[in-house]
Amino acid sequence: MRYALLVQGAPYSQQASHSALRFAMALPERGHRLDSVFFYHDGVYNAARLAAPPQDEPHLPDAWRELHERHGTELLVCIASALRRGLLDEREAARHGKEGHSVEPPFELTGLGQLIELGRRCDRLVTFPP
Amino acid sequence: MRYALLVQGAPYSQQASHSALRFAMALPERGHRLDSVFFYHDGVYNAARLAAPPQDEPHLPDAWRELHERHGTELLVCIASALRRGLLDEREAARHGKEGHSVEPPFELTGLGQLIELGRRCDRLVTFPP
Amino acid sequence: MAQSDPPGELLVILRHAPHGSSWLREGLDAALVAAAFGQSVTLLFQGEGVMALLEGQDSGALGQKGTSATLEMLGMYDIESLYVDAAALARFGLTRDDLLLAAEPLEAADTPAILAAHPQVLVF
Amino acid sequence: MAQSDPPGELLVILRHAPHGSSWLREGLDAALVAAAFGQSVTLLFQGEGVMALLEGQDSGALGQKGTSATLEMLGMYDIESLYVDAAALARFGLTRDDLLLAAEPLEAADTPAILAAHPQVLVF
Amino acid sequence: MILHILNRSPGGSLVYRDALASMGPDDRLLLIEDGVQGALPAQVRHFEPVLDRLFALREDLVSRGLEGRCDEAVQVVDVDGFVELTEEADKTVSWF
Amino acid sequence: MILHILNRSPGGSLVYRDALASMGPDDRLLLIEDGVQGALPAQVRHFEPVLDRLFALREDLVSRGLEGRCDEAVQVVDVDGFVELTEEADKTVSWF
Repeated sequence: MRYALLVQGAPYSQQASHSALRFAMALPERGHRLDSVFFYHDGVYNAARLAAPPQDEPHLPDAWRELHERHGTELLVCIASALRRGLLDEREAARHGKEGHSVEPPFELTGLGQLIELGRRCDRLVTFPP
Repeated sequence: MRYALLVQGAPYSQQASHSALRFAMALPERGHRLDSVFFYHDGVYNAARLAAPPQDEPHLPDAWRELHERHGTELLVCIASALRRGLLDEREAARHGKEGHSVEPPFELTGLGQLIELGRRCDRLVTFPP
Repeated sequence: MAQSDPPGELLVILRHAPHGSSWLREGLDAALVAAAFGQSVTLLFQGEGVMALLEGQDSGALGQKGTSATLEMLGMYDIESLYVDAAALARFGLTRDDLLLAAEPLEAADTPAILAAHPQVLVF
Repeated sequence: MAQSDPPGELLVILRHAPHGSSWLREGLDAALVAAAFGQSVTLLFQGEGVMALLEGQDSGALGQKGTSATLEMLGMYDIESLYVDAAALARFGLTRDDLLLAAEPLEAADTPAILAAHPQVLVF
Repeated sequence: MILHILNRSPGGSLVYRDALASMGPDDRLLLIEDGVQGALPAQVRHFEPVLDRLFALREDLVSRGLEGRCDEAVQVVDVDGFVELTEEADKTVSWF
Repeated sequence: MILHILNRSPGGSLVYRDALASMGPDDRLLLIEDGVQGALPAQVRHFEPVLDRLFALREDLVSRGLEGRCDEAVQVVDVDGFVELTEEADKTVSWF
């Protein structure tokens, strides 16, 4: 089946991101495809490219990136949630006259409409709230 | 009296930052001095220099900056909480081999010891949790 | 009235009060976007979420926008299927007269059917 | 035993369970740093925080470190004044035998005095 | 005397129980943010033991449309009153 | 059939009440994260109406030292079992 996940918890604050990642890793083994992960509310902080967790803790943004590389899973970040929280890719940084950026591919800033679209397109949408 | 605040909620997600700012603004009018604000847990996200909230919403990082400029209030960000969440100043970015930074003065990355020190030095420490 | 409508495609359950967090606004945003994309959307104000419907709300002390203006726009988005958790209203001592919108009180016994009827359910 | 010690300078109340959030770790970090700065620190495990004391914890499924290793280091930091909310223990059906550390059960009636006795109280 | 600050509604969170259990006979309780829901007449019974020392922050009541619906036992304070409560207390404890 | 997912402890949050009230007669409830505290024998009574359809995630029990303390009414599943529950359900609803 085609799955999508909605992640709404900040990494390193709540377990939501960890739970979502574990669930994501288990999907291929049961023959499913994880189409996309949509990050909303504080979940958008998972896309922070500068995250520097201690070496003996999981690196969550890297773990998401790996998921993308291994399975082609889209990493979609709600743009409205992200901008106010200081998560800007190069394009948005330029558009807002800010020097530097805090989000980079494979994370993509996108509209909330993508979440609605995922709900329609995928067989299952599982939410991981904080 | 000398006050310090401990802010632990993410801006734009919980009211904590707003409540703390309102309280901070009321202190001088009653003859108090706000020595420092210590940002811990998700409160560290208040220091995100790239925050770009909609024009008709309060700009929280700017509001903290203004508080600093007007009253000399220190804006102390727990470094351990900040690094894992992707909030790095230029020095930490260099130290971790990252290009770009996400925190800038007057926000200062500092150790948790500063919080303990504030509790000792100030007459009142008021916490604003998420 | 909501009860005679065919069930919508998306049920958004709003469980958070205005101002204390961004959940309510973010849940409403999801509902509005879904409606703009042509989905038929049902809202259920549950638990503390019933506070969203209270008459006489205002902006926050720092000028934070609330959500009541958004609620008044629901009709423009054709979101007309509105339920409010009857038990929560009672718990807060509120009646329909206290509400800024006409939402249909939903008894606990009727809640499972509403969830079952919608292909998609999001909780905020 | 804790009851005969003079009250400490800082009381840290730990109200969150391990793994579900970072609150417990962050509260313990604050306690350890205070102790390292020479303050005498008291810990109170309250509500869901009593889960922190449960014997037999492990790392998370992704290798997330828990907090039980930190708890075992408390003695090295001279943090020896440990209380556990007796009502919460009972609510979870736990007894002192389930705990990895000797913490003194604190009855609700005795809690206000502990808060009053410490010049500084932090809740996590 | 301690000023306890509560930002959660008794309609959703049980933290108010531990806050109350931790209060001494002279301590005060201030409801802020979502906590002001507890000032409604139908909710205020949760705070029965401290009704004579129960405060709520006006700004948070106003933004939620609750100012006129407050139980009369609750003492409503503006942000200056909040500061004043912290002056009068030896320390503050924030529950969440 | 809906799979309901709960990540809050009945010892701290009241959300479990609304989750239960929203469950149909065939719906299932999976406890994860802090929610697995509800699997303790002393807590499981909160889930009385759905005891025959109550699940808990093994990994979250293990990391908390709760695996051996679970009430026997609770069906313990690993993460593959979690995925399987989502397959068998028409949809999932996450409560927090």
